Amino acid sequence: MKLLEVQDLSVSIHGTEILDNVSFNINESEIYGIVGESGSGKSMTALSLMGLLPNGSKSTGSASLSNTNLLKLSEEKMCSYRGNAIGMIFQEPMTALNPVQTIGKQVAETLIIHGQAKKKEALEIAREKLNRVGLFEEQFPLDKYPHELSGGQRQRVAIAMAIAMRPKLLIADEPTTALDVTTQSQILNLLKSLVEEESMALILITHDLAVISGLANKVAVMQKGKIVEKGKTNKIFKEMKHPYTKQLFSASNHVPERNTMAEETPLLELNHVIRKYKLPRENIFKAPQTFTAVNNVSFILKKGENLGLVGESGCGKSTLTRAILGLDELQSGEIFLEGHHVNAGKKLDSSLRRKMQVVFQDPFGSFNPRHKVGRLISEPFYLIEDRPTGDLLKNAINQALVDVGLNAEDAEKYIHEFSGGQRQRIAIARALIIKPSLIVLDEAVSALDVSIRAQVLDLLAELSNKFELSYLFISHDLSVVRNITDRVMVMKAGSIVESGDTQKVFENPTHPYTKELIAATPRLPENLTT
Amino acid sequence: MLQFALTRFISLSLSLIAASVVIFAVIEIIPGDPASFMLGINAQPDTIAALREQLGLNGSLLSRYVNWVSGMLVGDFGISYTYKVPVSELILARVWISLPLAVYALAISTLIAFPVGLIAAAKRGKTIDITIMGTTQLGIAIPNFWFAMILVLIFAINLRWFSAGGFPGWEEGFLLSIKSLTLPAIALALPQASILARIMRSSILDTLDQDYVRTARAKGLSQRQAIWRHALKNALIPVLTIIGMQFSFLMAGAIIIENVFFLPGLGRLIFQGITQRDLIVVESVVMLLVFAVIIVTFIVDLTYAAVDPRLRKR
Amino acid sequence: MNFFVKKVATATAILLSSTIISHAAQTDITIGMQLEPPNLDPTGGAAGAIDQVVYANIFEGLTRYQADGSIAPALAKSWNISDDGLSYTFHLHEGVKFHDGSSMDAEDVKFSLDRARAEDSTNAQKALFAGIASVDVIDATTVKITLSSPNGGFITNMAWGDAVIVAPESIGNAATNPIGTGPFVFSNWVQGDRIEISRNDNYWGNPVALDSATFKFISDPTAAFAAMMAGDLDAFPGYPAPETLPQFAADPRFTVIGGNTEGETILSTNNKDEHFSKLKVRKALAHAINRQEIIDGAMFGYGKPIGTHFAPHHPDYIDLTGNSNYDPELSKKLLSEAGYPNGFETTLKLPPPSYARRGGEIIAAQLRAVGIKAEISNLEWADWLKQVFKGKDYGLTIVSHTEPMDIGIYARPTYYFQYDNPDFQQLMTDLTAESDPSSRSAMLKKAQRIISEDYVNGYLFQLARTSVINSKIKGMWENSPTQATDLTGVSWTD
Amino acid sequence: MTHFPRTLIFGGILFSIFLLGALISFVWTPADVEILQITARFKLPSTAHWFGTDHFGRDIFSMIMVGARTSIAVAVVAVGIGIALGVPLGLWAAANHGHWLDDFIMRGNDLVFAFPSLIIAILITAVFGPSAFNAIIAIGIFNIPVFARISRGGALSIWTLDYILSARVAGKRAFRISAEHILPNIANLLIVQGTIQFSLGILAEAALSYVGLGVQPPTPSWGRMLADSQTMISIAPHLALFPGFAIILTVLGLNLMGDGLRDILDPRIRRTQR
Repeated sequence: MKLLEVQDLSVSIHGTEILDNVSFNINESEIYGIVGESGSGKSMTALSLMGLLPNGSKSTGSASLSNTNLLKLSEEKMCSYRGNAIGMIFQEPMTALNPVQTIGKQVAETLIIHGQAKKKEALEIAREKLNRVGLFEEQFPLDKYPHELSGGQRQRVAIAMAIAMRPKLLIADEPTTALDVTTQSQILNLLKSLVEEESMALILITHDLAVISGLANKVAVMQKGKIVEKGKTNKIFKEMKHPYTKQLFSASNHVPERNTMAEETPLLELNHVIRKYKLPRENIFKAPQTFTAVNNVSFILKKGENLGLVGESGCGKSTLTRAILGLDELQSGEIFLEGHHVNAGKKLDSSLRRKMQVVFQDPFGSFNPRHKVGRLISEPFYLIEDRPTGDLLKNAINQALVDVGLNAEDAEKYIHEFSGGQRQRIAIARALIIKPSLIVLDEAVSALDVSIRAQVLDLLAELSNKFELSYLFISHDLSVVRNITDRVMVMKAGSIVESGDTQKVFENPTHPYTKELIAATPRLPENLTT
Repeated sequence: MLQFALTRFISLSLSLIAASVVIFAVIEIIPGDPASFMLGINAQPDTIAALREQLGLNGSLLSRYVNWVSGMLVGDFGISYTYKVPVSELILARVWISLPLAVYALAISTLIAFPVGLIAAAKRGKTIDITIMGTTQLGIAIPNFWFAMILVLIFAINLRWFSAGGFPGWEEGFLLSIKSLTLPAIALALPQASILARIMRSSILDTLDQDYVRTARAKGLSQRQAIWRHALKNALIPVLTIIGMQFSFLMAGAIIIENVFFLPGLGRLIFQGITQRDLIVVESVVMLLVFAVIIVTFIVDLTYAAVDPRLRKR
Repeated sequence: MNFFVKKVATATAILLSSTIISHAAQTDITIGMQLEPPNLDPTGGAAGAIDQVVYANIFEGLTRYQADGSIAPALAKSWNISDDGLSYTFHLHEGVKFHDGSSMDAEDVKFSLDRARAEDSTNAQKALFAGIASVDVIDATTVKITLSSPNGGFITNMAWGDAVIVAPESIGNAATNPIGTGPFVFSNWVQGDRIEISRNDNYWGNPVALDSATFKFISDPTAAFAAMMAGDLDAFPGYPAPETLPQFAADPRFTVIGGNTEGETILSTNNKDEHFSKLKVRKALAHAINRQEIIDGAMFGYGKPIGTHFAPHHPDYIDLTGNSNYDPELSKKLLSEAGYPNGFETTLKLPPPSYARRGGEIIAAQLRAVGIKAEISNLEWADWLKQVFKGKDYGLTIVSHTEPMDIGIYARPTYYFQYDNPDFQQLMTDLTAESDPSSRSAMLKKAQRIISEDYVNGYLFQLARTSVINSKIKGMWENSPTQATDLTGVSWTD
Repeated sequence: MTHFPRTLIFGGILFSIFLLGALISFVWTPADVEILQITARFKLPSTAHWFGTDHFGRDIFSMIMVGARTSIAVAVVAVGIGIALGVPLGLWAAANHGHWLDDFIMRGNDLVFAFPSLIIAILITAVFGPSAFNAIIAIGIFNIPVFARISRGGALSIWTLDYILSARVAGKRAFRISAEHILPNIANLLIVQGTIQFSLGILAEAALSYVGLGVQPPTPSWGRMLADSQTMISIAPHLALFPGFAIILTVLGLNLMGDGLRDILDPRIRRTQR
């Protein structure tokens, strides 16, 4: 039974084409995946179905829900469809709820708005719906406020709001992208069971092929505002007729080529490192409480080794990174780089300083937008005694840019002229320019689209071969860590719970947490990977 | 909530202490002797000395500071040098003009600003929005004393609808008193209303861009319902700050307006106190105003906590 | 403008017609005052505003000033002066009662005078009582005052507001609750706004016509204008915005009175200043000033030019303006002769009244024309007292000396303009001792000449006392021989 | 950057008129504002005196030109004080975020905000005497916390960015980071706020001069022109109207400029307008 029929949907915003003749059909009780990289138009497709396109948008074509063309509905009529016939949840659970309203009220509001129930009754139904999404009375009474819930719990509230009216269609726009893997799998399971039990259709929008593969009956692959391929998930994933689909797949599970050349000499050594924070005082009479972000961590990174550090958000991996870089003082323990003490707050010996560099996650926040690339990537030379000047400096900058696959002329450009992938290359060039032995990669590829990510990973592998670099690869993404590291450590709540050879850990996890993590990570079917 | 209030309260007390030191220090270095001012140009030195003694101007700095602060704690602000009555009496009499005037002006500005700001936000980019924004820019640019002059010229001198100023006293009847505060309140309220309307508009627009408003729209709320049920309460937070700041401004900043309309309010009391070197009045009233500002800030903070549950648990 | 005039005319017409109907005989009056008195004890402070409320209305002295400046008996119905001029015997009216019902007798006179001249007295005009050797009560209505040396002005001294008779029981509270013997009793003071007084039904003298009077304090000249125009006030003696007087004069609702004051407005000059210590420089200064322009520009025509420190309405006044006629060329010449061909820089420190502020701007411009650069700084009174009056840290200043017959200040070498002339000082000593009217007159004339020819200060004009009053009020003082708003003779015409 | 908002253009033109007038007044004015001509007072606008003459017979048009100089100079220096002291304070506080220094600076800021500004200005001039310099100080003091607050806020959000970490990895200290990385990136905010404070400075100068606490005569100032003329408003309204309009239009121009600058400079607003 056809529920939604989208025909030649085109959207432009202020004259810029966003969607180009998008057509697809969804049956009742079906999970339909839309997959694509950023800017492919997948979110715009969802918003045009909801009639929530930004100001200045124009849409043509049709989108018929049970034979009603949503695009032709008046705003007033559309209001009665939203939340009623179509529910929608968004990516960012942290900001998607009104901070000053209780969760009960927010769920009940859907019912009240659509005249389904009066206040008291609506709250009762809201209770049921919250129970339905796994937020039970004892822990989650109706008068909780959003800030008292975790991200995953908030996403459940958002789901409860969206399904309160038992819509025929639920649109989930990257519903789990902002969540940790274990939470992600719980939410995905919830969505799956809702589809089955409430007999509604789900449009699942994501960039993650693995998420789709485990869930969707059908899938549409989008690129630059167009659907390049669509059909049954199994079939699409098996055949991969369109080159873009193929490219996505290979990129998603890309294993860069590299040589393992770990020597026995330790490069970085951590001994019983403890890092504590003072929490803000609860009140002025209480002593501030401390939070132990890194609890007694010890490990050795050998020369030439790629070491992975995985863990979910809040596990302390960023704090550990900062401690290793000598940015924060330790409360106890020691860090040695090539046998020299890394002591925060004290001047790092310049010979030592040049041995360690860092690449951060955010390709947008990593560069001062007011400086030219040449100045940006030469920043690590600061405080180095024998720093090159004049032509030497110029050569070093050019060489670093060429090494990461950019042009020497790029040194004269500003950062906003580059794409996310290029920026990450520039970040690597900045790390590379003083020829360090260790580069700390803090979620260095997490913000990149899969195809770009594959390229950057290749570059990292190539550079590590060429310059005998060691990487400390910090990430929440297990699949990436698996493909690029020799050894891996799993961190939970400030402690390293398991470590060992990457292959071994992933195949035979011993710690329950590692097991849970690996199990929760959505994976592409083995047989599909090339 | 209680802890939050307590924490804020202690920081408030510290601010008050700091403020009292600053005020006392500034007043101390003002040149000019209250005694010689009071006795005029024919007075003899020994007369002045006698008066200084009588006024208690001869104590040490520290002892006078301590006397002043400890007196204030029990509501004793000292005796005015020139009026020779307790400062608290003076303040009490004046507060009943300054406070109603501030409240009146604030009421006018809020009553204008809220709907105007809402309309402008709801009609963002439309002609009415542009008109409102232009008008408010003009409102901000007009100096209130100039506006007051024009109001007096038109309504008191030409049309004679209002008296040119003065205050009959509450005992002469509520309506009469309110009427005499009307022109000053309007003069004070116009720029405030303009500022408030702009803040209101931008605050609503900011909240309209929030994810939770999009969520609300996805639930089926219309634009208007989304503003009313979700954006407004959140948008009120910055608006509240401004209202709080405006209130204190209106309490203290009305000096010029009080002069134009010869209202015997706190602002004029200070001004007069400064020119007559009735410093005990000046320091007490300034302290009181700072106190009022800090208290208002405190109340605004508590109101935040009431509006925003995230603050309550801290 | 036309629009405005028409509006006023219409409004006036409406007001007139309604007034005729509603007011048969108004018995209350609202009077505007620029300054609020700090307190209501005339014996404890210098503020002229105190006398403006209480003098002759609430408090009375042994003698009193009349509207024309002459001295009349008050609480003392008569007095005898001994031949040596040292002892004065005052005969008091009988049956005079203070407002609290207690009677006023010789003991109260003794108390008042002794209190004023006591060591710890805070009387601002203590000099008035300095010559008193003793005060003796003869009987309930007779007081004998003995002076240490003859003083021709003693009777006048006793007419000052600072010499009023108070009672020992009530003087302590006089600051806020003045109890005197006058025809009005104090009834209410809304601080910062107004003071109300009402008729004393037990007054010993002739009863007054008014039932009550309100003094309303409006410091801002614009506000004063608006309040008069809007009909909030019935009278504003010493109206502070002369520029608007033509408008009132043209309006039948109002009468403008241009009276005299005792205020010699002078460009006070620091005679010890490095430049102004030279007579030629002071003379140059005098000739650089165009008095008429100042009177027109600052006072809008109200004020009489003076050439010395003496009130023109006084019988002994001589016109010495010729000594300092406006002659910028002469002024420049004098300056070159004094060694300043290119002029010099000095300071012009101005107190708040508009005669000083506006006059200062004009004078600065006039001085610039002859090469003297006077840097203006506008000071509050308190600051002016400190810097100029006490500190003598100034070159020039403008101030109006409103005390009556105060030429004696030129005999004080430490006075703020620091004029030190032994001849003049001797003349003043002689004057005090002289009681023969014609000799006194000659001495006063001589004194006027000395200071005029010494160019001690720049003599500008006699401050006019312009009052705006409702046309139907009669009996207000035209002149201001002393600072007072004497309401004893005031009434409404219909 | 090619597209300038209309508010910026309109506001810029308005303000430029007065700025130009102020600049020209250094070399030329239609009449000398220090020469009084009592006989020619209260002249209505004419070809000889475009805006008429005041109560001393001075040419109002010339006075407004020179007055613009005063207003603009006072406001510029006052804003300069605010920036020169407030920005370093704010940056310093941000660099020490979490430390008691930050708290101390910010509480100090709050305290200054708690003082009634006009009254403090009056007190300051009571202490040091009225002059342009003291008016500048009085206005400047209240600009300090404004800029401290805004630069701290801006700096705090930049301190969390990764390029600051990179700079720290390179061994740069807080001072250098603030100067090299933070300051250029909060310049937008500062320019927008500076424009607004500038207009507030002009209003404040007018208010102070109006109560007689600004520049001293004979230097013309708009606020004093208003104060001098207000009693004459019913006999010669042009005396009060022209300086009033001058203040309104200058402030309006600056505020519109501020709005326009915000549109093109403030990335936060730019995002929301998209």
